[in-house]
Amino acid sequence: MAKIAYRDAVRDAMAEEMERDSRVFLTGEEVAQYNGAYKCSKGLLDRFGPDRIIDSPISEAGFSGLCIGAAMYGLRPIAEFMTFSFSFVAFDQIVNNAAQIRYMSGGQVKIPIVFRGNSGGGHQIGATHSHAPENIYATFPGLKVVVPAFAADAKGLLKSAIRDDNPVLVIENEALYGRESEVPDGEYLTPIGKANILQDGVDLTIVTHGRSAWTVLEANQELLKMGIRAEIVDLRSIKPLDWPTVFASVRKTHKLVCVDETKPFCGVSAQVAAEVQRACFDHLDAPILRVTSVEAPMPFSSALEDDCIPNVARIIEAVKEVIG
Amino acid sequence: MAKIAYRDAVRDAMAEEMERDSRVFLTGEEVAQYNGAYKCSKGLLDRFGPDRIIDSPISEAGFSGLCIGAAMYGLRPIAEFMTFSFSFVAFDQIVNNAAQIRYMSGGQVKIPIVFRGNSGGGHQIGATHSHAPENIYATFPGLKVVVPAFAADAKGLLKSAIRDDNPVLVIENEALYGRESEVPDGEYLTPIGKANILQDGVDLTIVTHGRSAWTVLEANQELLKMGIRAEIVDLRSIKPLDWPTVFASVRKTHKLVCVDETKPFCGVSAQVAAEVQRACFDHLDAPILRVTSVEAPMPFSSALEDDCIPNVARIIEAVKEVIG
Amino acid sequence: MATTKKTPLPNGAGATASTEPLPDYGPIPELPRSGRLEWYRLMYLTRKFEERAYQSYQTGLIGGFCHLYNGQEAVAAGTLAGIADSDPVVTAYRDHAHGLMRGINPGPGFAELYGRATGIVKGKGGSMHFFNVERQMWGGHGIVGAQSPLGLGLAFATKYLGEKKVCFCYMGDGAVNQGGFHEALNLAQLWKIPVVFVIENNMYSMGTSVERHAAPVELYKRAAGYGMLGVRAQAQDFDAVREVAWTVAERARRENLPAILELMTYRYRGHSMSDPGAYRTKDEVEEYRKHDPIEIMRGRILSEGTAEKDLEALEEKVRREIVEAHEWALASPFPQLSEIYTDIYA
Amino acid sequence: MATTKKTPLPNGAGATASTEPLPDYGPIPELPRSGRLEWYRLMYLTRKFEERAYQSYQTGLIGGFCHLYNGQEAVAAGTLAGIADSDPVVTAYRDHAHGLMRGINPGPGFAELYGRATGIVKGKGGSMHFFNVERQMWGGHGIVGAQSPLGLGLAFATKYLGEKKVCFCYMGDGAVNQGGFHEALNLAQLWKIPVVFVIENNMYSMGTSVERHAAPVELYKRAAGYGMLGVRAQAQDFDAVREVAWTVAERARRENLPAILELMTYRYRGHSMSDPGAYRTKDEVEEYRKHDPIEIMRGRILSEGTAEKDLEALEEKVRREIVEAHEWALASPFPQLSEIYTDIYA
Ligand SMILES: Cc1ncc(C[n+]2csc(CCOP(=O)(O)OP(=O)(O)O)c2C)c(N)n1
Ligand SMILES: Cc1ncc(C[n+]2csc(CCOP(=O)(O)OP(=O)(O)O)c2C)c(N)n1
Ligand SMILES: [Mg+2]
Ligand SMILES: [Mg+2]
Repeated sequence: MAKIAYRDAVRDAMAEEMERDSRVFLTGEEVAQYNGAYKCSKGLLDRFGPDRIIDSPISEAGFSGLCIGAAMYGLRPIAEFMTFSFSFVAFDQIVNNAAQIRYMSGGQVKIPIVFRGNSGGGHQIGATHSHAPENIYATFPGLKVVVPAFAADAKGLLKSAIRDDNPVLVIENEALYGRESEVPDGEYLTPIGKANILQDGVDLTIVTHGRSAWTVLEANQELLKMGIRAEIVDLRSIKPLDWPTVFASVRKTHKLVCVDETKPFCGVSAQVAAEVQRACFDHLDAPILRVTSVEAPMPFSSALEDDCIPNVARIIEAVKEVIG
Repeated sequence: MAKIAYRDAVRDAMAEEMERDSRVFLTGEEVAQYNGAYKCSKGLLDRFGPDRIIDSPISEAGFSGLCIGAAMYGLRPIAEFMTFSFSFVAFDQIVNNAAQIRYMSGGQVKIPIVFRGNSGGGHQIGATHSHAPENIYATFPGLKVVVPAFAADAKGLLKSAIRDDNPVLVIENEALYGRESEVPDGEYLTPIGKANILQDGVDLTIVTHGRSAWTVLEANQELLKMGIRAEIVDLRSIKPLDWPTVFASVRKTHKLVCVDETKPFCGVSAQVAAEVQRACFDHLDAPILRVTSVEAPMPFSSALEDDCIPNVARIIEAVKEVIG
Repeated sequence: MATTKKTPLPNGAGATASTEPLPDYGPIPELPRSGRLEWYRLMYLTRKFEERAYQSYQTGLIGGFCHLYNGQEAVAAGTLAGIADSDPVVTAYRDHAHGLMRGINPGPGFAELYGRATGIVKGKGGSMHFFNVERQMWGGHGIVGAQSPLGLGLAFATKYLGEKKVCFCYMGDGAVNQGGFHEALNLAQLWKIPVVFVIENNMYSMGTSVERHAAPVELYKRAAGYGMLGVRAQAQDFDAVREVAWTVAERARRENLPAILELMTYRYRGHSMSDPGAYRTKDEVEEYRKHDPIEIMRGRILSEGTAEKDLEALEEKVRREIVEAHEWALASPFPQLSEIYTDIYA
Repeated sequence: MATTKKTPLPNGAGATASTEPLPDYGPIPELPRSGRLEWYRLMYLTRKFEERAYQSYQTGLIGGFCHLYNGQEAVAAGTLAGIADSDPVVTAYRDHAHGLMRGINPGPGFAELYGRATGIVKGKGGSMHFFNVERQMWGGHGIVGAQSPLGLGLAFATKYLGEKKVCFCYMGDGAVNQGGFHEALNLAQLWKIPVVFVIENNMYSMGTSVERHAAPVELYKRAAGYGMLGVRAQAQDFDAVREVAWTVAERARRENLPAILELMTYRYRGHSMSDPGAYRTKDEVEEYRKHDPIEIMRGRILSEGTAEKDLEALEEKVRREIVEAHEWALASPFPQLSEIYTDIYA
């Protein structure tokens, strides 16, 4: 186990898979000569050359569609959005073409494509650049959506995504690129669709994912001091979502707080709460609470922004309320 | 009270508001000479002329953005999507520009714009054309989303939307255009943000909206025969959502079934279930059940499609399960 | 409603206009008589298939949209005859011709229209989604213009794999106003992708005539902004279409240079089955029917010495095939409900 | 990394190339000396504002993105001087110049960068969202190209209201590859909307040089596909820019004819503050700095007889204003948390 930065885990995943399979290529803005706007593809141009690491013009719909077409034909493209916020100009390509062509072709076509890039707020880049879109994409059957929080999963999930025969959105987070965490030595894959229990617990379940997983772990330090032992479930995959793990945990702890950076209205937490109340109705001792981004566009000022995404204070408050 | 078709209610709303305010104009594909692909703008070109009823090329991002810019400047555009499925090529314009420019400008700008068009499945027009996107748009702060089910609301909500100083998405439904229902005589507005109780009841609450409201009423005939008296709440507005009405009803009936045509994952029903379990936890006698579109792209064949959107059988099954 | 006078459709051969001179690759490989007859058969088959579809729609056997290609047959036939069978193609929702000409049998074709399990895409796609991937027909796409980056991607993949192919990506005149098409144009020219964007200019985008939706009406000129070759040709004559298609295809294949190929044509029917076509006059339609691509090719073939009775026999066979295919499709089962949940993920 | 040799930036006047001849509206209205001095002052103010912003960024006073306009000042100044104060304008995220030149005081400017309640958009938009609607500056927009249909819409509205205005819609060279821009071009030409798309061609889209992102590199030629006027001009010389801007603006205003105006310029700094600029050489940057728009205008003004000490006094005043504005901004309060929830809905 070595500690590496999340961005290097992303890079390693791409490099290993490109080494393994010549059909894998990467395109997106500034991925080649610039080594990626966030340096996630550092060194890949030198290593794999300009036919496989390709700088794109600012044409998200164009290069997304190109990659979908190439995937139909048998290549295995990785399309990088500089941030997932920019995927919105390619929205139709993703939710209609990538998600549905297999179905509409009666199974004649496979679309092994990865869309990846960072997401989320906290960097003062404003309302247009700070979307956390996993709830939006996960609503579409035909897509898979994973949101790795740690370097190990950033690597293992991305490798799985590249080998998957379906469109997989790998939603990273700018705040995490520089954070280091442990990564297994040697070749491994993290399965898509399996949640990860970050901490066993009995007092309540906290379901989280992405950057919020780190915030939950931070809040957990306080909770432990308060004598509260939470079971912390990092979803990792939003679609498919690992319901058995979530339900089992809630049936054990009888209480649930959901923490994630999507918006409250129809966010991931809404889906989790809706399914858990149905599946675990008799097990729940308290209402499920949700700590999410707030019901506002993301403001620029740091004085405001910190309060707009889940933070330690709001998590602790919710946990206290649930514990009663 | 006269009975008129939903499409005529839409037309009347536009005509009345265009008569009232010269800043209102309509654009979209085939809205002028063709009288609208679904005849919602019948006669408006003759009445208001080509400067105000404007046929657009197939450029949804272009004409949406044009309308947003014009709204910033003080006009009050109505942008018609031939179906809301086609709004996905204009997604960025709607969710970033229409939704957020007011905020990012610190309140300097108002964006009084209406996006309208039909939505939903049931017409064998396939996976790309059958989206029910109200959950997706409602996740974005800055937008308002209404989904009228009946002619009276189609007219009253559209009139309110046109007068509203914010972007309002009026999501209609192809299946409803031809259906007739009663419309008040004379001038009236349906307030945005107010649900409508279609039937008082005590045994359970059914929260629904859009085309599903009709399906619920149909199912209700059966339920009444079975001696089940449901309180049927037609949300009408998805955002803002009339929580007081929903909560009051559930606190009275202690049981809830949500029925709507959005997908299950992070659909409108997920949001309703999540909020109701939180606000009405101690009042709920049974898990909230959801009847939604299925977790699949929309197939073409009528043999499959009818089962993919909420239908009477699935509603009755859910109600029975909740009643226990 | 008054319609402006449209460009006439002479049976001209080759390009009528282009943004730069076409290259000269010498004479186009000759199509043997059997090959020409086969293309005639496919055009005739398409026409008869759609005439039957027209009836089936009116008797309620088909639901949803149904966009007919009547009048445009030489566009698909001529272009497909100008490339190799192994070259990938992709088109919009007006896709019956491309599907049938790329090997979809009328039976699975009708079965698809009728929503049957035996449909070419199992009843899941319908009229707008004719795919036949084993013969390099990649659909059938319903969102206007959204197939243009897909065609680019298919072509990209062939180049990536060193296959020396060209992809023909078809689209309507109305699709030129979708932004994604322009992104595809720039990428194609910048990255030297062997793709040809074939604009089937039937002069209307639904009820909106070209002069009301595009500035200017010469759509091949959109290529100019990208330093790309843009070519316009009349497209009621199979041979003329084939020739110009072959030339731009060879250019793409040999030099990795993309192009726009604007083919001037006309649709006899409404935009879809539900369109009464009030935006154009009966006279206009009749005028264009005089330049029927199937009649033109039929006359040519006869004049080249094929006996009329041989042609009639071929036609009779097609008509029988259509009847049988229709009946086979009608006798086919609807898909099981469990089919809703298959083919979502691989 | 090697960079290809770029077009030199001579101090040429007027258009250097266009898709069709420019109209002749007679001589451009003269700008009185006071007006010229005021534009010089605004360019100088912009430069000093951004030099201060550069420092503030490095000392951590500014978070997020900060895109500087250093080197491009004559683009905004020359174009804005070529239209009326009442003509609407809109731009991308590299918007400080357009904001300051359209009346944003440096105080609220800095306060915005520093995320303060007194910022021009209350600390909610930051560097990328300078709006000053009362002076017809409609932002500051972060999504590349997404402002192009907005500019079209502003122009549409002025025409709808019969105002005889023109809208200048600014964008970077990289933005020409966004599909929405093309949809806007077609709509502008088709509907005769008085909008001018001003391409600020600083030769790089982030780290990607024009020849690596656009085919061909002459971006004004994209207009040709739409039968639209496309004009290219060198843009380090205020007067030259003003003249060509006035001409295309008048054309738009009088005849409702849109245009692309491609202005050749250069940015001295990285794409944003976090960009080290490894994709170009120091030499290249130094070469372009020799054609500094502020130096060029200063020389011109001096040669026209303004006394150097008067100019120095003006400059000194600006520098003091900047210091004071910066300090005022620093002393300003951060917004209250309740501000998160205001300005969402009207
Ligand atoms: C993005 C999008 N907008 C609108 C539509 C609805 N629509 C389907 S076909 C069509 C007209 C297209 O005309 P054209 O491109 O000329 O092709 P043709 O039908 O003439 O073959 C329209 C508006 C759509 N499918 N997709
Ligand atoms: C749709 C979209 N994609 C990507 C980005 C990220 N991005 C911001 S600026 C930029 C480069 C733009 O270059 P150009 O248009 O030349 O303008 P300049 O910065 O040179 O003024 C990129 C890629 C974005 N903001 N929006
Ligand atoms: Mg057409
Ligand atoms: Mg640039």
